[in-house]
Amino acid sequence: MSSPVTAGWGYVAGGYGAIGALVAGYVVSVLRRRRSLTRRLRPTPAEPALDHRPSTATVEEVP
Amino acid sequence: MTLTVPALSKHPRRSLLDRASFVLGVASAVGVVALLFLGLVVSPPAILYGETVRLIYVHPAVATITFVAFGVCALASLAYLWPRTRSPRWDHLAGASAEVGVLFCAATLVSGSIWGRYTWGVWWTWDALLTLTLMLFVVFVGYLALRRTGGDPVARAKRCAVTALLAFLLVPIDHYSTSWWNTLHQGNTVLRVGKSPLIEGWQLATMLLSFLVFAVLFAWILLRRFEVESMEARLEDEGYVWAIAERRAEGR
Amino acid sequence: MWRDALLVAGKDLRVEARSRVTTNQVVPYALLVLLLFGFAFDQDRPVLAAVGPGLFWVAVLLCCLLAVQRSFSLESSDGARDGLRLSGLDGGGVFLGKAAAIAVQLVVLEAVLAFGVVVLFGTHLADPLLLVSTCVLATAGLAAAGTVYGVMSAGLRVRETLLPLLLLPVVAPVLLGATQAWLAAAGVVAGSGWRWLSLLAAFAAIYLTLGVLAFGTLLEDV
Amino acid sequence: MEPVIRFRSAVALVGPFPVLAGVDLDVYPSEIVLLEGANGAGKTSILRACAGLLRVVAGEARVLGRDLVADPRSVRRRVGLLGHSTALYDDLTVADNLDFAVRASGGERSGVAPAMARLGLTGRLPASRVASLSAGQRRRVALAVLVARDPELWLLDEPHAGLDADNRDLLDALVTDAVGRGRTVLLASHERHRAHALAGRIVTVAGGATDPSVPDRRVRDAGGPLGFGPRSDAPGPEPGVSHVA
Repeated sequence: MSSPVTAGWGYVAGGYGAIGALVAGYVVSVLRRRRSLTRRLRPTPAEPALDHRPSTATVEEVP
Repeated sequence: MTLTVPALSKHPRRSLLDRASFVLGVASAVGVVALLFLGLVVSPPAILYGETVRLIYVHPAVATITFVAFGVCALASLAYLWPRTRSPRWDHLAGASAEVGVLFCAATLVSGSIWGRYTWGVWWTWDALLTLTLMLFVVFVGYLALRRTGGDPVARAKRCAVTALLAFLLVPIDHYSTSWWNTLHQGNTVLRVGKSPLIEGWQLATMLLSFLVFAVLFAWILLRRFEVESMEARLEDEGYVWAIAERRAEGR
Repeated sequence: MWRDALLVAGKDLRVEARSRVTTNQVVPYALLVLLLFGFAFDQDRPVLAAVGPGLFWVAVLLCCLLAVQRSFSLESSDGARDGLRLSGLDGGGVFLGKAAAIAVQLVVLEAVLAFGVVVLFGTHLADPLLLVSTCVLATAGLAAAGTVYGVMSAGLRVRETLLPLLLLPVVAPVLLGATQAWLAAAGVVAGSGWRWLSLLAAFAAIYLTLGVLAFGTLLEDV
Repeated sequence: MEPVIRFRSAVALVGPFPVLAGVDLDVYPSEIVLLEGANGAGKTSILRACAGLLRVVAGEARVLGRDLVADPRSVRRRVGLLGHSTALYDDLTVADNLDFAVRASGGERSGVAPAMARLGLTGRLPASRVASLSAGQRRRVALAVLVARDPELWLLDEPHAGLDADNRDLLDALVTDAVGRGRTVLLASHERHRAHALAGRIVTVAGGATDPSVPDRRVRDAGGPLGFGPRSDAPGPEPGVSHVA
C-alpha cells in the first residue's frame, strides 16, 4: 500500500475534479441558456430591452 | 376593446439583479481561486488522513449548500402555496433552487463516496446521513421531472409546490428513521463544523472560507438560474399575447 | 367532509366489487412477486425466513403502486374527473374517500401476502398485536401518500412512469419502519418495534393532513 | 334584472393556447341561448368556463352572481354541464351512477327514480352496467343525472348528438320544462333546425370570442321575460325579429 501521504492525492484530485466538473458544467449550461433567452426575448427596437413593462401586457401593443 | 392579459410573471428589474449577480459572480470566482490555493497548497496534510483531508474543504460545504438549496425551494413553494403571497416568481425560485440543489447533492454524493472509499474502504455504506442525502437526491429528481410536465402553468406550479413541501418533509422523517437504523458517520466534524478541536490553524481557516465561498457561488448560480426561469416564463407569457391575436384573426 | 369521504369510498369500493380488478389481478401479482423473491434467493430457507418481512413490505409497496394507479384510472375515463370537480365535493372528502378505498384494498392484500410469506418463506411471525398495528399505520401512510401523488400525476400523459418515480422514494421510510417493526416482532432484530410505530404514525399523520389540505387544489388542475 | 351569465372580454387558456380570447356574453334568467359557430370556435370552452371547469384568466366572468375569475368552484353545484363525455363510471350500474352523481352534487336520492322514469331508463337498464350501454343510452343516463339534479343553469354541449328522433323530442320537452321552472339554458349545437326551434336567441362564436360583427339574431320569443330590448352595452342587434333560415 503506497504511503498514505502520496495515495491521498489521487482521491483529492478525484473529489475536487468531480465537484469542479459538475458545478462548472452546470454553470456553463445555465449561462448558455440565459444568453439564448435574452436574444430570443430581444424586443422590437422601439421598446427598450427588459424595461419595467407594465404588469399587464395589453393587446394594443400587438401590431 | 382593450384586452388585458396579466403577464404571468413580472420580470426581474434589470439594474438591481444584474448588478448583484455580477458582483456575486466576481466574488465567487475570486473565492474559488483563493480556496483552491489555500486548500491544496498552504494547509498541511493531516496525520491520519494524509492529503485526503483536503476534501474537507469542499465536501462539507457542498453538502451544507445542498440542504440550504432544498430549504430555499421548500420555503419558496410554501410562499407560492400561501394565497396572499402567491406569485409566479416564487415558483420560479423554487424551480431554480431545486435544480441547483440537485446539482450540489450530486456533488456531495460523488465527493462523499470518493472520500468514503479512502477512509472506510467502501464506495457506499448505509449510513444515516448518506442514505438521507441519496433519498433527497432521488426525490428531487422526481420533482424536476414533475416540473417539466406541461399543461397549465398555474396547475404545474401548484403540483410542484406541494411535491417540494412533501420532499422537504422527508428530511426530518428520514433523519430519524435512518439514524435509528444505524450510523457510521463521524458526527458533525464533517457536516457542520463549529469550533472543532479536531482541526485548527490553516485547516480550520480554509474550511470556514470554503463555506463562505460556496455560499457566494450558490447565490450567484441561483440568481442566474432564477433569471433564466423568469425569462422562460416571460417568453411563454409573451406568447399568449401573440396567440390571442392570432386566435382572434382566426375568427374574422 | 366525512359524508363526502364515505360517498367516494363507497363508490370506489363498489366499482372494485363490480370490476374485481384487485382481487383478480393485483392479488395474483402480489403472490407472483413473492414467488420471484423465492427464485431470487434460490429457496435458501434460512435467508428467506430472515428476510421475509422485508420482502413482504416490498411486495406491499409494489401492490400499493398498482392500487393507486387503478384508483385514479377510474377517474380518467370519459370525463369522470370533470364529473368529480363539477359535483362540488369537498376536496378533503374526496381525498379521504379515495385513500380509504385504497387502504381497504391494501389490507386485503396484506392479509393474503402475510399468509404467503409464512407459507412460502417459513417466516416466523410472533407478537400479532405489533404486526397488525404496524400494518394499520403503514397502510394509512401508504394510502395517503399514494393518493396525493396519484391525483398529482393522474392528469399527466406520463403518469405511468411518473407515479413510481414520485411515490416509491417517498414511502421508503414506511418500508424501513414497517420492516424493522416486523423484524423486531419476529425477534430477529433487537430492541422494541414500537419505536418504529411512532415513525409510521408521524408519516401517516403528515400525509393525511397535507392530503386533506392540498387535494382540492390538486384535483382542480388537470 | 341580474343576468345569469355575464362575460366581459373573458380570456381562458388551455396550456399556452387561448381557447377563449375575449368573450362578451349575457344570458338572462329563463332564457334559452344558442351558441353557433364553426368547430373549434370556442363553443365548448364557453360552456366549460360557465361551469367553472375552465379557468378564466382575464376579463370578467360572473355566473349566477358568482365571480368565476376569483373562485371557479363556487358555482358548480348550481350548474349542470352535459358534455360530449358523460362522466359516468363504466363499471357501475346505471342506478349506482345516477345515485352517486346526484348525491355527490348535493341532490337528494328522491330525484333519481322520477328522472329515470322520465328518460325511459326502465326494465333491465337500471341494473345493467354503463359499459354495456349504447352511446345513445349513455347520453340518456347523463341527461337523467341532469334532470335529477335540476340545476339552475343548464349547459348543453351538442345535446342532440347521438339521440334518435323521439329522444330529441324528449330533450326539447325537458328543456322547455326546465325553462318553465325558471331554469336558464345555454346550449351549443349544429342541429340548425332543432336548435333554432328551441333557442330564443342565437350568439355566434368565432375565433374564441363572440363575434361582434354578426349581431345576435332573435328567432322568436321563447317565453320568459325576453322582450327587454338590445343588451345595454353589446353592439345593438337589430330590434326586428326575423326568422333566420
